[in-house]
This record gives sequence, structure tokens and C-alpha cells, in this order.
Amino acid sequence: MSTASVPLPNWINYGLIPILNLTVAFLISGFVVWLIGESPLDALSLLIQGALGNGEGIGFTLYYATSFIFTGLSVAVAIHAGLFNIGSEGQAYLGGLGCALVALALDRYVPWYVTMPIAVIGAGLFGAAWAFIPAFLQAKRGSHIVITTIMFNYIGAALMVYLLVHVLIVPGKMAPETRTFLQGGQLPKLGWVMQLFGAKLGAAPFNVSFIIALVVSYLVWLLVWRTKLGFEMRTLGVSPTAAAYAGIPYARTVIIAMLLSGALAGMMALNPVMGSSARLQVEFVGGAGFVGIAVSLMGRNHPLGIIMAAILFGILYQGGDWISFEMPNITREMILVIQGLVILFAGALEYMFRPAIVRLYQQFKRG
Amino acid sequence: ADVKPALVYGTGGKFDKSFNEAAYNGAEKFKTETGIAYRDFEPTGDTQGEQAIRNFASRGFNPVVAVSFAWTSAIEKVAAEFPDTKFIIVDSVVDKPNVRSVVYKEEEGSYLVGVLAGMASKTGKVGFVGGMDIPLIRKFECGYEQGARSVKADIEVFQNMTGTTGAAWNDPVRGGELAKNQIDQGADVVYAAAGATGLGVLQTAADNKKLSIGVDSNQNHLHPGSVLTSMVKRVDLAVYNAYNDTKNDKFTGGVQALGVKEDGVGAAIDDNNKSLITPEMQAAVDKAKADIIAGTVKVHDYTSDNACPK
Amino acid sequence: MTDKPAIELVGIDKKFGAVHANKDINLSVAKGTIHGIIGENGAGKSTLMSIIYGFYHADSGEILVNGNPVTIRDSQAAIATGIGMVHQHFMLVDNFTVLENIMLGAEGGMLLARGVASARAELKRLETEYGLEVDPDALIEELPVGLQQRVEILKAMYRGAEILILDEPTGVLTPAEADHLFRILKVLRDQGKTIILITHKLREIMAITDTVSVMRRGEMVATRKTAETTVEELAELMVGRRVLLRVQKGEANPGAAVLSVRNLTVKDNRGVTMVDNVSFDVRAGEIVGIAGVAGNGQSELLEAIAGIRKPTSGEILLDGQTIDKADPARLRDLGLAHIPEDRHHMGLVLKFEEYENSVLGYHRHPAYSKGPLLDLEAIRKDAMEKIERYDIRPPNPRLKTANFSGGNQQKIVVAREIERDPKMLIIGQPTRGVDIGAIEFIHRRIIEMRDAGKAILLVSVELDEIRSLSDRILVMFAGHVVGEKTPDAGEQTLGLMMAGIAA
Amino acid sequence: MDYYDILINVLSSTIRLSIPLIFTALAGLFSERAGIFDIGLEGKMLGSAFAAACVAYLTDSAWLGLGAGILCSVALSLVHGFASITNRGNQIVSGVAINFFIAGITIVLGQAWFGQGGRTPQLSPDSRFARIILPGADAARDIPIVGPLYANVISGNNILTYLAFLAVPFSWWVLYRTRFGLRLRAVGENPGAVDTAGISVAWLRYRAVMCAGILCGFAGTYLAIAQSAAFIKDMSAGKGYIALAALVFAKWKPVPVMFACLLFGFLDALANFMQGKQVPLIGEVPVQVFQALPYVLTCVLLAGFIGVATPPKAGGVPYTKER
Ligand SMILES: Nc1ncnc2c1ncn2[C@@H]1O[C@H](COP(=O)(O)OP(=O)(O)OP(=O)(O)O)[C@@H](O)[C@H]1O
Ligand SMILES: Nc1ncnc2c1ncn2[C@@H]1O[C@H](COP(=O)(O)OP(=O)(O)OP(=O)(O)O)[C@@H](O)[C@H]1O
Ligand SMILES: [Mg+2]
Ligand SMILES: [Mg+2]
Repeated sequence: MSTASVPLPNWINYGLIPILNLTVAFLISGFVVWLIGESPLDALSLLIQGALGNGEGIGFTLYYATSFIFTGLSVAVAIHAGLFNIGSEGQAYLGGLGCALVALALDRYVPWYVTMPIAVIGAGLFGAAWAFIPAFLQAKRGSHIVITTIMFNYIGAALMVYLLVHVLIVPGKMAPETRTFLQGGQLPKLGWVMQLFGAKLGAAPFNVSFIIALVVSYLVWLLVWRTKLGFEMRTLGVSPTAAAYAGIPYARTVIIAMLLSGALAGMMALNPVMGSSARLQVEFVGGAGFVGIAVSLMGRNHPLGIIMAAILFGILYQGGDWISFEMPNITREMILVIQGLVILFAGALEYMFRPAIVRLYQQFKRG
Repeated sequence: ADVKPALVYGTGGKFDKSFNEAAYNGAEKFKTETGIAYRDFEPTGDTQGEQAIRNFASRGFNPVVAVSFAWTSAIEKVAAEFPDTKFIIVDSVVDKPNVRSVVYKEEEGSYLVGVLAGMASKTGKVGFVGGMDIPLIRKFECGYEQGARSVKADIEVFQNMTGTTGAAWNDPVRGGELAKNQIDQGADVVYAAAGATGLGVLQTAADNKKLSIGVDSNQNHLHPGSVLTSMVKRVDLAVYNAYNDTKNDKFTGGVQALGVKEDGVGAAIDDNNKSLITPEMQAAVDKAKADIIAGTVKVHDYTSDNACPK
Repeated sequence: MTDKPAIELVGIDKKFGAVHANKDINLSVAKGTIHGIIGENGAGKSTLMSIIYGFYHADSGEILVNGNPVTIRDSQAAIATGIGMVHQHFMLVDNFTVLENIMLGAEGGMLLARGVASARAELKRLETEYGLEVDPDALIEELPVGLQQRVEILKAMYRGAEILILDEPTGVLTPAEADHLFRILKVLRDQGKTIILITHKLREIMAITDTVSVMRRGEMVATRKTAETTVEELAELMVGRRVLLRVQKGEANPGAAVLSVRNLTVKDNRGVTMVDNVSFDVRAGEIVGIAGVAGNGQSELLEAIAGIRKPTSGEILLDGQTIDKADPARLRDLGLAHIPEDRHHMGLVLKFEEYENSVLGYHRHPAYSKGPLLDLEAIRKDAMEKIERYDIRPPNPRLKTANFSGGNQQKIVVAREIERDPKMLIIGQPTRGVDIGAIEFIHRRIIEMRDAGKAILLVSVELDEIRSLSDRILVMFAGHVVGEKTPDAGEQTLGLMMAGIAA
Repeated sequence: MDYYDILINVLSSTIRLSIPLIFTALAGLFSERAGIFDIGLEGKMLGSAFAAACVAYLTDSAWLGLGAGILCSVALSLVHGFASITNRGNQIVSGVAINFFIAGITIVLGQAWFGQGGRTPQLSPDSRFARIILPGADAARDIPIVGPLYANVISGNNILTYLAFLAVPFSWWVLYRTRFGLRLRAVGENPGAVDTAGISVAWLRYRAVMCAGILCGFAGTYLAIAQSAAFIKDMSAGKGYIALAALVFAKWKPVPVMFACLLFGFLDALANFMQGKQVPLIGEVPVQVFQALPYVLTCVLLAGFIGVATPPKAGGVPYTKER
């Protein structure tokens, strides 16, 4: 008898199994650390210490988490409509262009709180625009969205590098980046939040976009589970035939879902561009779009889960920096290893332990 | 005084056998001479540099050396946050009292290797492969071209840049391919100013039995008999001096521009390439060097007007 | 020849998760006979056959072939034992040629070149011996279904099958094709092959089988010699009690035409014309039934009227107004409700909770929304009311829809479509796989709708259902409406029309 | 230089740049024709480059390096197979995971073992695949038209280059002329048909992904120890994705795959060559245009403007008999 269709209680599905998957990923990562001659336990304690040990560490952790919340939501919104958007990376990149243009145009005239909402819109619009063509091709031409979004990541990277090198670069400067935004184009840090807990933010770029991320998470929850549009997206996501029967327009829903997904990815740019470096740089996304896949998978495509998973990955990124600083033998790319393992075990191998758990559970219920 | 030295490399990595390795050698030299240990860090991406610099500063490291123009804005920020810490930036200028900016007159060193290239070339065609396409690298190219032309007025100089982002410092595959293109077009000496990318250029030249010119560190030993010379840029001195000066309370801020005269740049000649350098070539380099020091030859600096005289 | 049965099953048991598909099945099939197996949808017929063929594994039980116990680990073992199977859903590679499909798994060597010649020769032989003609170089996707099925039979024969299982082979065939198939089966039997034939169609059973077994809800309830049984007995065995053929209903009181279909032509996904120039009206207060063998265009007709499928030509009018753009949402607003044939793929989203399905398609209705938001409170309250009125069990709107049984799932769909007070109701297979109690309930609701003056278009493959509910019957054959009859027309007459023989 | 010489140079560069694409796209072909999507091509190529460089360095043997490259890549294929065949996981997710894992582990191990920032030490000529000068190449050089073509494009490549071009007809032969190929193509279209024909779907798919592993192993080895003389972090630099694009562009067929890869390689070569050169009427074309072109072309193809690319029908869907 197959065990795939045996229902399990929520605490197993959403608690035990993800934790088990995560544990295996970490055990293997620990093995890698051991393999290169360092102590996995020391590495773990450095990880925690670096990410959560002081205000600055926490600030960095939350700074990274902010980006991942946006990209995780981006991936999740598309998944709810049955679409696998691998293009969050490219959409975030273009989103950076949107928010940088707004900041460059407004920073000398208005304070940040005027720039910010417009930058959110700018970043969202540019991100959405970059998702539009893959969405359109999927909706109208049936082209596989996974392939087209991968292609658009590369097209986006080429476009952005071109713009930064040839158009946006400050004449005479070496690095391909825009000028530094003035105060009006920078998002304030959230030092006061840390102070509430008696911690000091230090230099961590933990900024207002974290609050935007939380608000957006709530809005995404509302969208997916409380609106008519969300209902239609979810219907399309699990049963395209039922959606057709119910009169849910395929093309329109696919395109809207992808535009929203792209917009969410685009807004991620606010955090590094306006919240941290105060200018647009090459490769500022740094893989956050791909991390979004892991975050969404781990968070079971639910905003609350995504926030938790994003913080976990924030811990990994900040703690990983710390490890590589303290243990020069372990380079920062250890994060990629852990990330890959988490995606493998929490995503592709999510059902690996299920049959065994089902059997245990059934025995437990009987016994 | 108290010295607790730290070093942040550029993104090419510590052992690029070139720019970063030169900095490493400087730090090592200081360590063996004084017995004072140092801490270093190899950022693999642009965002990490700032964090590393700040980490060092906040833990009381002093001085903190950052090699690469990529850390310019990072140093600008962190130096303001830690006014009591001394910072050194290589290849860029940051105007802060606690920052020493070390820049090199790469055009002069490149001029010298250009002279050698021009004389060594039998085809009358030489090549240049740069890393990231930035004014700094154009400055290398421009000096090289002037040097080559000074010995062969009609020489043809091919030039390619590997890329437009930081990844261009670490792409030996493309570097090799670009060098091969130039060789196919007839170049028989190729100068690489491209960090780790240059390894591919030197390899390709060796594979095709052509000559190459290394950069930053002395790379003559990499392919003896194929590397004509290296345009050494004494980043090691910048690091070494920074530590020593801090130790001896002689640290000064401001800009240090090191050229041929200061022995900051030059063409490396050693056992590995002795057989490639004829006495005439040796004489020509010595003369060019003397002329530059004397001021009779002025090598045009590309960055002064973003143009190279043809 | 021995007296040992060709195949014998002892105590076969199989569960899919919570679904008990086969319960302690015993069956014996005599050599050189055609053995029919009948049963309602979901009775477990396909599952049982797939177990014999090694496609599924029984949880327990034993299989004997020619009296010897065998372990059928996979289909390869089944083939080696001489068992061949033609699946309900064809197992063909669409972009392969006939020859490639036949060779797949029996290539005769590492290199294809070697096997091709002998395969061609063998095909020729089978062709002449059994009248199974088909072009070996044709691509499967370009063949009509009848020929595709022939390829499936050839596949089995090519592998030397002595026992041939056919799972609902006639569901997709025209009567002429079905007749041809039966002739082939008889030839096979006369040559000593054993055939197991699965179908719902009692007439076919009577026409061709030697023995027949009946399955109900995963159990094997009876086996009879065909000559010694009747259609009525088999029907009763299938559903478990005397079939209620007549529903209490009064005279119809038809009003003006609500739905008018004019010269409608519809193609299916493969571009084959399935509905060909069809015209009819449905008036207020009447039930129009469409009778026909499955696959004669009824599904496409319903989908076109419901706005799910775009017609190639013709006109559909609702209340005299042309529907020019296929849009189910707008049609719903205009008062057209649709109970689809396939509740699992269309009518319901099985992963959703019950209350969500109770508004599927109506979720944009003002009663269920507040601005862009869904009014969850109103929806859940409404769902609870429907659950009570339709006796949907368990009465829990927060339960996942997949966890309701088939009959209760159907009630969820029926309740949703009826309760928004439509003008026009189109219904496909209202009681497929639904138990008797629920059938009666659903039938009564349909009659009540008619009496309330609604126009109803009903499609069902169950002739009895059509006859007991309809006020007028249209018969569809090969995409045409071949005639109109009143419900008192004899079964015989309708049957002939459905077979395209009489008009 | 006259135009013909330029053409010859660009062509020889095209060949060098296409080889990893050809191997990798063929790898994708085997996997995807069997119904297993493989966006982990990038990771497998990178992983095998690392393994090949390490082993070639340690043993001084290019062939052992190749063996290690293949082993590493096949091992990764098996992970992908375990996730997507045995455990019916999402194939895209599994591929993404492999790409991340390899991007990280090669640097982590490389740094730990060699301490050169993720690079492996420079290889000696013995431990690399050297250029092979075909007989008469030097003599032929002066023959007009064909001479340079023979001497500069056809001759002077390493053995893996020739193997890549042999792999194309060989793959075609395997897919269309052998039992294994017939079954492999069938399982990508309708695994049910394969299963009911008595063939194990899982084992067949495992063999297909292992074929993919072997071919990716060649690609990675080529990168590290034929084209260059060391492993460098991220040295695959998106070539796996370009190969994927080429595979789609070639509509999942072996011979068109070769031409698609040559086209994309040509664009790359052209980008190098056109750098800083003026094109009449347009001026200097930014390299980014050439970089983006393969992806743009593939999207245009996918949009259905140049024929239709229909992927194998069962692609990306795990095979389940029982729900
Ligand atoms: N692969 C499967 N996984 C889970 N459940 C299944 C599977 N196949 C069939 N079932 C369930 O097993 C039961 C018996 O199904 P089966 O297909 O054997 O019925 P059937 O008698 O052939 O019906 P039909 O006449 O509709 O073909 C049904 O409840 C069905 O939902
Ligand atoms: N596709 C499915 N997925 C999960 N569970 C299912 C599925 N189909 C059926 N079940 C479960 O199996 C049980 C039996 O379903 P089934 O449809 O066979 O009921 P039934 O006995 O035919 O009832 P009814 O007479 O109402 O049709 C259901 O209660 C349901 O929980
Ligand atoms: Mg069946
Ligand atoms: Mg049922």
C-alpha cells in the first residue's frame, strides 16, 4: 500500500517533517566542516554568536532576512498560481533600477519618507515589467515559465551591467555604480527598534524596508487567502481544469500573478539599494532571488513560514560571514553549501522521510 | 606604538599570483621581520568588503589595509566611523585624515614593459588583455602602448577587456580566449593586466609558444621562457610600509603616488627571463627608466583626460 | 487442454490509502472463454486487472495461471506468463510510429535494426490472421482512437499473449468499431485465447461473453454464465438493489425557449470535429435529455454551452441573447448553472476545503464578497446551510473536499449549482459513481427545478436515467443529433438510434 | 588582416567555446528526453571541472582527471535521480539545490585543500589535454581557403574537442537506433507505456541521468584541464544555462543541438572579437548584446515565432502509479 495519501496531522506536516529535513541538511553541512578539519560545533556556535550574539549581528541578520522575505514572497505568490518563477533574481535586479531612478531623481528635493513610497512603486513596477514577458509567453504561447524566467535572469543581468557601465556610472569613477544617494534617497536605519531591546545596531544596515517587508507579508497573506483574486490564483494553481470550469480567465490570472510576483521581487531592491549601500551597484542582488526559492519552500509558501525561513537564512548569511571571518579555513561559500542542502532536503527530498513517519505514526496510533 | 595589523584583499583572492599576492607578500615580510602577526580576509563579493573592514576596525585592528579600488566607498564610510584607526587604501584616493591612499603610476611601469614588448615582437603586433574595463586598466594599456611605440613607431597593439564587472578579475578562461584571438591575429607578445584572469593569458601564450607579460607581482616564474617580464607594482611595499610606519609612529595620511622613481613600479628581470632579454633590450629599459626619472620622457596618464594619445 | 482455469485469483486485496479498491477477491476464468467483468465506476475493476498485469501489487492474495501459482512482480513477468492487457487509458507513445510502439519492450536485441524486419513480418502475420490491419509506419497521434486501440491489441498479441485483458475497450468506439472489435475477439477465443473484458455496458456483456462477474464497491459479488442470466439481474447485482427506473414526476409545463443552440460545431483538443452542426431548444420548465454512447460529442456540446470550449461555428442563445464570447463567469451571471461530468477535475478542487468549493465559480457574487475580499463569514454560513439541506456528510465545511466520498462530493456540486437560482441548468452525468440514496435525492432536486420553471439540459450515458428524468430526448451519434423522441420510446428504439442505425 | 582570416579566427574560437556547450546540451538531451528536467547541468559541469582539476593535479594524468570529472558528475546525477525518480521530488528544485551545493562546495574544499581562494594549483602540461596538430596541418596552411581552415580550425584542438563532435552522431545513434534509445524516448513521452511494456521506468531514467552525468563530466573536464590549466571558482559561469537554452532551441534533437551550441559559441566568439570595434551604421556594439543574444533567441523561439518547441510530454512530472 502506498503511504503518499495517508493524511498526517498538521504538527507533523508543518512541524516535524520540515525540522527533520533541516536537521539532515545541517548534519551534512557539519560533516563538510569536519571534513576540512574544523569543529562543526565551534562553527555552529560561531554561527549563532555572529548572527544573534549582539545587536549588530542581529541587525545584519534581519537586514539579510528582509531581502529574503521579499524574494520568498515573490516565489510563493507565483507558486500559489501554479507557476515556478525562477526569475526573482532578475526581477529584483531590475527592481533596483526602478528604485534607484526614483532615488536619483528625488533625493535632493524631498525627505526619505516622500521618496520611499514612490521608490516602492518604482521598484515594484520595474520588477513586474521584467516578469511580464515570461508571464505573457506562458499565458498566451504556452512557453515554459521556468525556462523563460531563467533566460530573463541572464538578459536582465546583461541589461543592468550595460546600463551601469555605460549610462548610470559616475564619469571618471572606476566602479560601475551610480552616485551615492543623498539623505532623501536613503532609508533610515531601525536603530530605535534595537534600542527597545537594549541592543545597539552598530553599523548594521537594518532599515525601514524590514517594516515594509512585514506589511507586504500581511498583504500577501490577505491576497492569497482572503481575496477573490487570491482564490482564483489558488484554484488555477491546484486545478487548471476546475479554474476553466469556474470561469477564471487563465491568461489574465497567470499574468497578474506573475506581475505581483515580479513586483515583490523588485521591492527587494529597496533593502540593499536604498537601505544599505545608498547606490545601485552591479550584482547587488547577490543570489537573494534564488534564496527566495529555498525560503518559500521551507516556509511552505505561507507568509508566516516565509518570515521564519527568511530569518533562518538571514542567520545563515550573517553567521556564515562571521564563521568565515573567524575560521579562515571555512570560506563564506559554506553558506551556499548549506543553502543547497536545505533546498535539497526541504524541497526536492521533502517526502523522503514521509513513508517512515507514516508507518511510525500508524503504529503509534494503533499501539 | 601598538600595531595590530589587518589586511583586506580584493576579490581576486589572496593567491592570484598577482595583485593580491603582492599585498600578502608585504604582510608576510612584515611578519617575519617583526614577529607581529596580522589578520587578513578575502572577500568573495563586493558587499563583504565593507563588513570585513568594519569588523577589523571595531575589534581594534590598526592599521587596516584595503587593497583594491573596490573598497573606496567602504573605507570612506568606515574611516569616518573609526577616526582613531588608521586605514590604507591601495589604488584609490580617499580624502580623510586617518586614511593613507597609495596609488601607482602604472603608466610608467607599463611603458617599460611596453618597450620590452616592442623590441621582442617579431611580427610587429603585440596584445593587451585587461581585466575589468575601468579607467585604471586603460591606464596600464595606454602606458604599454606608448612604450611599445617608442621603440617601434608602427607597432600594432591589440587590446581587449575581459569584462565589465568584478568577475572579470577572475575569469582565466575568457582571458585565455582573448589572448588566443590576439595571437591568431598575429600578436607575439601579450600583456595581461587582469588579476587572476591573467593566469589564463599567460597559460595561453605559453601553450602557443608566444611571449607574455605578467602584472603586479613578479610572474616570471610561472612559465619560464614564455613570460617576457612582469610589470611589478609594489603593493607589498604599500602594505609593509603601512605596518612599519604605524609601528614606528610615522603613519601619515594623504596620497602617495608611487612611480618608477620611487621604485613603486618597474619591469622585473630575473633568472627566469634572463634568456629572453637581450643586452639591447636591457639597455633600452634602463634608458627609458632613467628618462622617466629625469623627466625627459613624460608618460601620458590615461586617467588625467580619459584618453590615450595615438 | 486441461480443465485448469487460465487464471485464478484467490483472496486479492488492495488499498490505495484510505480507499479499499479490492476486497478479498476470488475469481476463476476458464481457458478459451470470454469472461466479462462489470461494475459501476470505481468498483475496482481496473485495479484488479492491473494487479493481474503486474502494474499494481496486491496487498495480499494469490494469482494462479493454468493452475500454477505465479508471482507477478511487474508487467514483464505478466507478459512472460502470457498475459496481455489493453488499458482503459491507452499506454501508447503518441509521437512514435505503430511499429515502434509495438516493439517497445520487445525489441529483439540491443540494436533496433535487427528487430525491425522480424517485427514487420510478425505484424503482417497478425494482420492476416486476426484482421488487425494498421499501417505500421503511421504515427499514433495521427490515428483515430479505434485504430489506436487496435495497436494496443497488437502489442499484446505481438508479445504472445494467451490471456488478453481489455479494460473498457468500447467506451471510445463507435458501434461499428465495437462490432469489429467483437468479431476480432471471437476469432481470438476460437483460437484458444482467453479474454477478460471489462465494461459497464450490459448489452455488450450479453452479446459476447461466455461468463460474467459482477463487482461492487471493491467486492466480487457474483459470477454467472451469460446464457443463464438477464440484463435485469446483472443491473441489480451491480448497484446492489432493484434499480429504480421511474422517478415520480408530474406533467411538464414548458414555457418559452431559454436556451437555443443553432448550427453549433465544436472541435476537441486534437482538432477533431466532435459536434457537427447541431441545433435544438430547451424551454423553461422542461428537461431535455441527451442520450448517446460516451464520446459521441456530448461532453464537447456541454462544454461549449457552458463557455469552457470555444465553438468553431454556430450560435448559442440564452434568453434570445447571443452568447458571443465564451466566458463561464459571465454565463453564470446570466443565470446558467453547470453541473459538470467530471467532478474531480472540473466541478471541485479536491485540495480545497468544502466551503471554498461551495462557492467555486460564484466567488465573485456580491453575496460572497466585500470589495476585493471574500466574505468568509457569509460563505461559511451559506456552506453550512447547504450541507444541512443536502445532507452532506460529514457536516464540516472546513474539511478537505478530497476527504468526502464520491456521492457527497457530487452533492456539494449539485447544491452549489442549484442554490443560486439559475434560469438554465446544464447537467452532465449527475449520478456517476453515486450511491442509490444520493441518486434519488439528486433526481428529486432536478425535478423540483423543472417544476420551478427552470430549463434543464441533461446528458447521461445511463439510458435509464435519461428516460426517467427527461421530458424530451435527443439522441446524439457521431456529433449529430440523429433524432428526438419522447421518454416512452422503447429502449430498443433509442438503442438503435444511439448506435447510429436508425433515426 | 583580410576578412577570411578574421572568419577563420572567429571560427576557431567558436569551436573552443562551443565544446562545453555541446557536451552539456547533449547531457541535458539524454536526461530531458527521458522526462527528467535538468537545470543542474551547470552544477554538474562545475563539479566535474573541480574534480578533474584536483585529480589531474594530484596524479599528473589528464585521463585520470577526466575519470574523476565523470565520476563526480555521475554522482551528482544520481543525487538528482534519487530526489526526482526515487523520491518523486520536484526536478527543478533538485537541480537548483545541486547548483547551489556545487557552487559552494568547490570553493570551500578548494580553499581548504589548496588555500588559493578556491582555485586549484596550476597544472603542468602533462596533466592537461594538449593540442593535437593533425598531420599536414603546417604544410596545408598556405593552401588558399581550405588550408587555414584545416590548419587553424580543424587541427590544433585537444582530444575532447574531437570527442564532442563524435558524441553528436553517437548520441543520435543511441537515441534513434538502439533499444535503449527507443525506451529512453518513450519514457519521456509516456512512462506508463514503458511500464506496461514490462520495463522499469525508474532504472531506465536512472540510466538516462547517468548518461547525462557522463557527458557533463566531459564538459567540466574540458573547462578545467583542456581549455584552462586549473579550476577557478564559478568557472562554468552560466554555461549550463546556455546549454539548456541551446537544448530548447534545438527542440531536444541531437544534431540541431550541435548547431545551436555552435551558434551560441559563435555569438560568444563574436562578442570577444567585436570588442572595441565599430560596426558600420551602429557603432560599437556592447558585449552585453552578444551575452544576452542566446537567451533572447531562445525566448523568441519559445514564443513560437520560429517553429514550436514542444518538450517531452512527461518531462518534469514524477512518475507515480499509485496516488
Ligand atoms: N492509482 C490509484 N491511486 C489511488 N486510488 C486509486 C488509484 N486507482 C484507482 N483508485 C481508486 O480505487 C477505486 C477503484 O478504482 P478502479 O479504477 O479500479 O475502478 P473501476 O471499477 O475501474 O472504475 P471505472 O469504471 O470508473 O473505470 C476508486 O475509488 C479509485 O478512486
Ligand atoms: N482522490 C481521493 N483522495 C483522497 N481520499 C479519497 C479520494 N477518493 C476517495 N477518498 C477517500 O475514500 C473514501 C471512500 O471514497 P469513495 O469515493 O470510494 O466512497 P464511496 O464508498 O464510493 O462513497 P459514495 O457512495 O458516497 O460514492 C472517502 O471517504 C474519502 O475519504
Ligand atoms: Mg476502470
Ligand atoms: Mg463512490
